[in-house]
Amino acid sequence: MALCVQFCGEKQLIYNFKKEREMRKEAFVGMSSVFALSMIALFASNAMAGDAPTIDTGDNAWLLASSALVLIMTPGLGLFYGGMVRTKNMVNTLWMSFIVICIISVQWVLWGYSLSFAPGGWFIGGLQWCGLGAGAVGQAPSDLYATTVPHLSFMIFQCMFAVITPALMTGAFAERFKFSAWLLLIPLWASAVYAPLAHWVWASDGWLYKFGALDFAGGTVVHICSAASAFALILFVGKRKGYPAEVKPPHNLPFMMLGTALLWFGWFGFNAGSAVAASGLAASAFVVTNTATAAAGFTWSVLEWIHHKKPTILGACSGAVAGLVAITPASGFVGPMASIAIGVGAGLACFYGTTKMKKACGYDDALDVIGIHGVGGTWGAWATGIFCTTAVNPAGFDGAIYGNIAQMGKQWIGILATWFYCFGVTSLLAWFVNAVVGLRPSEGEEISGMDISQHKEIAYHYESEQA
Amino acid sequence: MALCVQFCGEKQLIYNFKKEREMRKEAFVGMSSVFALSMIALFASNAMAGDAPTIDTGDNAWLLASSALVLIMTPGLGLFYGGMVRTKNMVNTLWMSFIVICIISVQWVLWGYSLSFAPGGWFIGGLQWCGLGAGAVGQAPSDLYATTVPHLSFMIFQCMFAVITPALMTGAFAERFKFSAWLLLIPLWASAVYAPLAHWVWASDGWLYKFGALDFAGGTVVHICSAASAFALILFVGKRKGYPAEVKPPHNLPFMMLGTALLWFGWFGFNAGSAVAASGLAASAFVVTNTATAAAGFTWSVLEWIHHKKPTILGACSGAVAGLVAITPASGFVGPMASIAIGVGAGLACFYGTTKMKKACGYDDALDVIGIHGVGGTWGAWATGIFCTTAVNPAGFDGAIYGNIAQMGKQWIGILATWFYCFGVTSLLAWFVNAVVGLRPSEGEEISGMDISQHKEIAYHYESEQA
Amino acid sequence: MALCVQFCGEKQLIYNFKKEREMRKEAFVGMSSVFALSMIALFASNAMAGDAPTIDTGDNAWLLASSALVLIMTPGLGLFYGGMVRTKNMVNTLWMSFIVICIISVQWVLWGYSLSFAPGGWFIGGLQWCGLGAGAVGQAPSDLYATTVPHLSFMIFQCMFAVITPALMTGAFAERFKFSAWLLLIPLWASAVYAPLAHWVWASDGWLYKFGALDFAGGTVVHICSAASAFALILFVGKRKGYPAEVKPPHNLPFMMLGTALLWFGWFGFNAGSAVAASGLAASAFVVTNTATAAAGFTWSVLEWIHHKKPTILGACSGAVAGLVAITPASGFVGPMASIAIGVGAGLACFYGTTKMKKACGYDDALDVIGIHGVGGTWGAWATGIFCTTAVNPAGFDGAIYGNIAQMGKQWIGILATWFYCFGVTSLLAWFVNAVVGLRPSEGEEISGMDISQHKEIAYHYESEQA
Amino acid sequence: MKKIEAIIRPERLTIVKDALEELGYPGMTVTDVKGHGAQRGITEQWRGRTFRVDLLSKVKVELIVADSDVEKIVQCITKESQTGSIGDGKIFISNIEDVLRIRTGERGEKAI
Amino acid sequence: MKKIEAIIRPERLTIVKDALEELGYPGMTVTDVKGHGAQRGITEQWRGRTFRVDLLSKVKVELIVADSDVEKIVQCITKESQTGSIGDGKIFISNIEDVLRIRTGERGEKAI
Amino acid sequence: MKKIEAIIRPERLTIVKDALEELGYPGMTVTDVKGHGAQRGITEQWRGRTFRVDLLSKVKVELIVADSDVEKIVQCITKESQTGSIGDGKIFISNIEDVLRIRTGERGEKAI
Ligand SMILES: Nc1ncnc2c1ncn2[C@@H]1O[C@H](COP(=O)(O)OP(=O)(O)O)[C@@H](O)[C@H]1O
Ligand SMILES: Nc1ncnc2c1ncn2[C@@H]1O[C@H](COP(=O)(O)OP(=O)(O)O)[C@@H](O)[C@H]1O
Ligand SMILES: Nc1ncnc2c1ncn2[C@@H]1O[C@H](COP(=O)(O)OP(=O)(O)O)[C@@H](O)[C@H]1O
Repeated sequence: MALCVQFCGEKQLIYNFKKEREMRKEAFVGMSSVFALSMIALFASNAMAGDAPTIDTGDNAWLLASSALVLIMTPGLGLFYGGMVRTKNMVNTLWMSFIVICIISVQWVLWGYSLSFAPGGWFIGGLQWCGLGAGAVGQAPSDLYATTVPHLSFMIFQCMFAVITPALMTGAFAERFKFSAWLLLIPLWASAVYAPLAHWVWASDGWLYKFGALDFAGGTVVHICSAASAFALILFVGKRKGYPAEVKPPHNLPFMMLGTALLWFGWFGFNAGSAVAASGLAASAFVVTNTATAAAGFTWSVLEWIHHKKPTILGACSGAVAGLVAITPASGFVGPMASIAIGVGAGLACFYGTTKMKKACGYDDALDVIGIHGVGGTWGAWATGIFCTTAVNPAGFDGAIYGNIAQMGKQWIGILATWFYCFGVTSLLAWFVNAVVGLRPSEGEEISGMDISQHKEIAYHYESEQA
Repeated sequence: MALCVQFCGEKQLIYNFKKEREMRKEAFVGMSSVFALSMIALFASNAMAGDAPTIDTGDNAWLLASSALVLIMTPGLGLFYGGMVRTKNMVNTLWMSFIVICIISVQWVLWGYSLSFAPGGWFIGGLQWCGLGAGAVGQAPSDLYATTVPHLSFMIFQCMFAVITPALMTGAFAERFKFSAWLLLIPLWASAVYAPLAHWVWASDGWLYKFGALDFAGGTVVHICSAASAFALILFVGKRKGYPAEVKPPHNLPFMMLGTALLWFGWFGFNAGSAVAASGLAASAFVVTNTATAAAGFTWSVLEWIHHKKPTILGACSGAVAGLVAITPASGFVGPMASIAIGVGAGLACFYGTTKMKKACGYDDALDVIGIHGVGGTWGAWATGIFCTTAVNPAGFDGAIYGNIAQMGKQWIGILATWFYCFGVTSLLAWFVNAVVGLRPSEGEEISGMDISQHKEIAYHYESEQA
Repeated sequence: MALCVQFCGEKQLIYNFKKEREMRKEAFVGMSSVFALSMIALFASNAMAGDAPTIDTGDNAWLLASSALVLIMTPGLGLFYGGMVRTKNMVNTLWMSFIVICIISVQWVLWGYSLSFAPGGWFIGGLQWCGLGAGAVGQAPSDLYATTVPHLSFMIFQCMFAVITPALMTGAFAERFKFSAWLLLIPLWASAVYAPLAHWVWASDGWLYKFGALDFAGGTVVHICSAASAFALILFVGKRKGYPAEVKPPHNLPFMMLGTALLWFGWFGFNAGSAVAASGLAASAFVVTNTATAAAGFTWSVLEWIHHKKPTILGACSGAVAGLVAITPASGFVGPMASIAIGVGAGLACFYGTTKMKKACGYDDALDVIGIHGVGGTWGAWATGIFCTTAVNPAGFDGAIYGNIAQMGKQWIGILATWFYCFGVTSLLAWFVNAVVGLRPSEGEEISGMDISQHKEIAYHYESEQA
Repeated sequence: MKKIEAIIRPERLTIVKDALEELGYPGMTVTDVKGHGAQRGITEQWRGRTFRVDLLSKVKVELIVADSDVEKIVQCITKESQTGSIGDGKIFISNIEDVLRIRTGERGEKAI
Repeated sequence: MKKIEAIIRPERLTIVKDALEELGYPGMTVTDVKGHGAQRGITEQWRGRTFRVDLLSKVKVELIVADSDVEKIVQCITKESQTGSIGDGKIFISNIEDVLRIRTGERGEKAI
Repeated sequence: MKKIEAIIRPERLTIVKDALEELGYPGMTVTDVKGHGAQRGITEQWRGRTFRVDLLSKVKVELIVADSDVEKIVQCITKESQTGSIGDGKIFISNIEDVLRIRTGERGEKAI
């Protein structure tokens, strides 16, 4: 996701090719009117068009490709989570992510995008773009966001972010959540938690945006937000029966690793796509994303080696996801060396977050949404304030190591505001949904598994191999 | 797949950036010849080149990315289908799709593309582009199709469509088809059924194209075509032994969901790539594809809830595929609100198509090619006539809700012609192949499973875990 | 991977759109200074910028998309290999590939890229780009490589090649390699084998590059290199216990086929991305990649039918990978008809390479790295010398069938130099690593499987389905 | 009481099961097993390598029945699972000393 | 010596296992089986098709024990795996003539 | 006739099977089971959580043989599957009252 301020910055940064084109165009109009009088009629329309932002096909190609990449992350997340649950909950875990795509894709078009991005107040967007504003969000570029691509491209790219955020939460309360409760919660949560937060951080009139807290691709909006909300939900829904004594190992590690691979793959769209242009900044974001992820995956493996004698694939993958999370807010503001530091930090923070911290606190965060997305997102948002530099993105700010200690403070305001807002509002929603349909299935349903009890489906039928 | 007429429309629509460039170029040549005499030599070549269409790198980037996206759909389809069959037929189901890629990719280059797209008659293309016409289909843009990208890009994009269409059929006759018959059928069918149909609908001299039936990305050419052909084949090949009494449940739902995810992901290339440009129209097609799919997946889940008490992941995925199918012909002509209507309609039509209709008719369409691709494709092609609007694509037409009832009629002509032609010709081919090698394996082979009998392979060897 | 010489060629080839833009720009500056004096200030910056290479957003979009595509190949390879090993070694096989991504992504940024691509000598690159040269490798295009995209884009694209090459090796010594040895070997090997080789072939001062051996996307650098190194390693590490008598069948063919699909999908980025531009050449490379792969997959199936009575999915997939390997060095130099010949040749060569040749030699190349990547890469590099033509790429050379027999000789020099260098240096490294940590686990560890002994993880826990 | 253990072809399971239900003996336990007797395995060929799969998939059906019902059931299974070619399987009969229904705690014949 | 074969609900396995360990009878062999008795299967619905899964997953626990321990163990299993509703499972007891510990070659009761 | 039930290490299956075939007793049924005796499970560690896998994979080999062959076969299995360390497994011998070959309907010893 692109930080608004960066759009202008982008333009400055890539002055020599994008601005230049526009200038050439204007110059052209002038010249044409002198030297090529016979072409006046033709250029008239052109001159008018010259005022409106035009589409750069390269930028649009990258943004559309990025949108597709981010889409595949959500089913990838389903596999990542699904591989870690017990067989009897596999279908449900996949379904929880999959249905979010179905619901939010429609909700976003109807009112979600408007609440998040339409000009409104400091807190939330207006309603003028509901249903895409009867064409207001159309094939022409917006003059607010991503001015070189169709407004629809920007809208659908954002849609994919709104989709994956609630899907991330499902890891925390996996194996013990009623699907009816989840169905009800999704649209409520998207409207009351996600939309305001996205507005705060990315809309040009959002308060955090104006305040100057940096978040390139969603460290707060996506990761802290999902972790804080998940935290509220697991306090309401309680621990799994038998946790922690009887917890069973992941049922399918290849699916887990495939999910991780799809996440890593899609995350290039997530972060580098947030430059909303096929620019140098996109390339930079792409590079730091890859480097931080790799560093974090490696760090986690080393820590496992030290603490448990053997590095596991679950560890390497967990580390990679932690790295992806941590680099997200920073990806458009830091250079490659900083990204290694962020990655190593993410590996360390999330490793201890999922082991020591979780054990100490005792909550049942089934697949470590808090330990990875909460801790990693917080570290990433903080690290952005440490390592960010205008050498990478002139539209950003310099961070602590470049002497601007204040930026770290701004980042922390953003972090804390996000944690509190999301935790608070989600608690209210959880209370409401619990009152209406109940959050938790019966003990018998939990024992026989979510697949049978919620879907009457069984993930694998190998046993009926023949006949 | 791009409708030809739309290429011109595209150009008008995006007048202000593509046309403008060309004009600038011409103006330039003029000016240069006056003011920069010393550069004449250099510009001479440029002036000549100015007449030929030039490559827009952004458009080409998007079309190549789209081609890759459509390629992954076919193995994705294999997983989607494979997850639904019994374990003993898994390998064969994957193989049936995979081998289509191998065969058609070569056939397309040798003669398929020529028959489909080379200028010829109203019925079928000429042979002048066989073997890509010794360079006629080369790195320079075609002047007929997709004039801003290399002709080879357009050709390979189309190739992926020719690949997936026969692969779609395999769902209908899964678990009971000889692979030798399938090997023989693929090239015959591609030449006698697919090529003419693609020519009718998309070539500039095809009769349906001239007639004005709209099909943006293949509702008729891909979906109705594969369903009608599959229908002919299952009538020939008969029901599976024990159907419907002994039908067994899907053996691997995670693979089914992964297949669906790859289809959804790839379908962005399928539909938005059919704009053959990284244009506003591509963005629009991308958005409606996502929205319709989501709406259909959700609708199916709700219907299952109503009829069977529980929503299943197979249902959500089936609905999503139904939505993808239905939006395909409409994707370049309708807006987001219409896409929700099309998606909901697809969910309804295909849900009842795969349940009531199928039960009523009694045929054994193993994985519901007719119920989803036939019903969904028909609904989509019809809905295109209802909801299409020149506000989205000036090169299209207005539909019924904009007062042009006639468009619905044209769509139905296209639909019916496709159903009859594909059903008829495929019946002849089925009869021929049956006579030559036989369509159906022996009962014993069917009982022991296609994997052993056709490939001597077993999908999973978990049992020999060790030693 | 792009051959340097081709960058210039590219420019010539696509003279009419890229060169022209630049010329227009220069002309512009001139004209502006005469006719639009009031705009001088504005154009000043532009004029300066005009000297530096500018970013083409379309090219950049394609290169970033290609980088993401190549990234997904490595986990795809893990699944491809993992599906073929026994259950008890699945996690380890996935892990061996996955950890390479983590290690090389960091190593590449720190020193790998510099050793490979920084200007240096005929043998290896300099150290001036270590750590990306403190910004030397930045958002502006390089003036050496890929001059229309950010230098960072080119760097990260290359990174993905450096990642997959060692991962390819893991197939040869699967099921019997200590992970500690692998961890140690990766960075050593990447520095001592891969970096020099990449420099020889692709850097503008590399000796093979200057000599005129063609390798578009890595037939020598990636495929022969990994096969020759793997050969050295399996001679050191020895055969698996019980090989060949007790070898067990692949444990999960669907994963194998999914891996193949991801490889095919990603290979479009690998080959077509190596044009480092969304150009006609990229389209051409895309087309020949697809055609050769399909032809090889089909050829292998036919050979299996002849020799073993049944075509298998493992055969079709092996053939496809063989085709992908063989077309890699040729992809930017040959046309579609030649690609069919290369594909058929790859199917033949690798089929007999993995069956007769391997049996005759008796080494235990577990998953046929030598039979497929060694044989296929050698055939492909040779075939490049036969079929290459300046009609496809004016920056290349004509091959044997166009009368330039000498090119075949040059190719063979490249092939042999690669085999010998990689085999030799990897042998030294193997000896060293063996002395330090040991290459092979104990017999007991091998019997209980790499998953338990190296990772204490078990791939599937279906058995603990409930409770 | 006797235990009847029948090793049959997997593809016959449905038919046998349905036949037994008609006979009125619904209680049964089914296990996936592999085995070989006179029937040798099949050979899989991959990349020129030969994998002999000599343990073929079978299904073991176990029924605990009253002594008097043994013959009836053995006949039924034999009839439904016989194809006449190698690999049809075997039936083993052994003695069971006691049976207990966990739900109620009943023991002996009435617990079957 | 006797063989105790208990067919129980899979979700009860952990509890039963822990209880047996406390009793001090750690030796056991567990098999995934399917079965039905009074309990009928569940019905899965997909795309309007009805799949009756009439063989439900169960777990078979086998313990070979000295004659004197049979009652104690049977009681323990019954207690821990009883829910009172259909599908709780059964326990079968039969005779074992000899036991051999492969590691040491010991035979008879001391090999259990 | 006797039933020999041997619970062995999975990695020994191939060797045992080959040895038995050489002895000339090809008929056997193999089941994947899990179990523990003196051998305790392994511990998997993920994200700091400890999963004790206390039921380890074993293979159960069942052979129905004539009374006179029991000793020979038991010796053979013991020899081939012994490693001397914990987890080697056990062999149980019990009585079989009747055997029936489904293919032919033969009964008794000649049906083995
Ligand atoms: N002596 C035996 N002990 C245990 N199981 C046996 C024995 N003989 C046969 N079986 C089981 O019966 C199955 C069918 O045996 P097979 O020899 O194919 O039958 P047939 O002799 O009737 O042709 C085998 O796969 C194996 O599981
Ligand atoms: N006669 C029998 N022979 C073999 N297995 C049986 C028999 N009766 C029950 N079982 C096994 O016991 C399991 C539980 O039986 P069920 O009828 O549900 O118990 P209950 O009669 O106590 O309700 C079944 O799934 C089946 O595996
Ligand atoms: N009393 C028993 N009843 C049933 N199965 C047993 C018993 N004792 C051992 N087993 C089986 O034998 C396997 C090997 O037992 P183990 O104790 O490791 O052998 P040992 O005592 O020779 O070291 C176990 O995993 C279990 O499946």
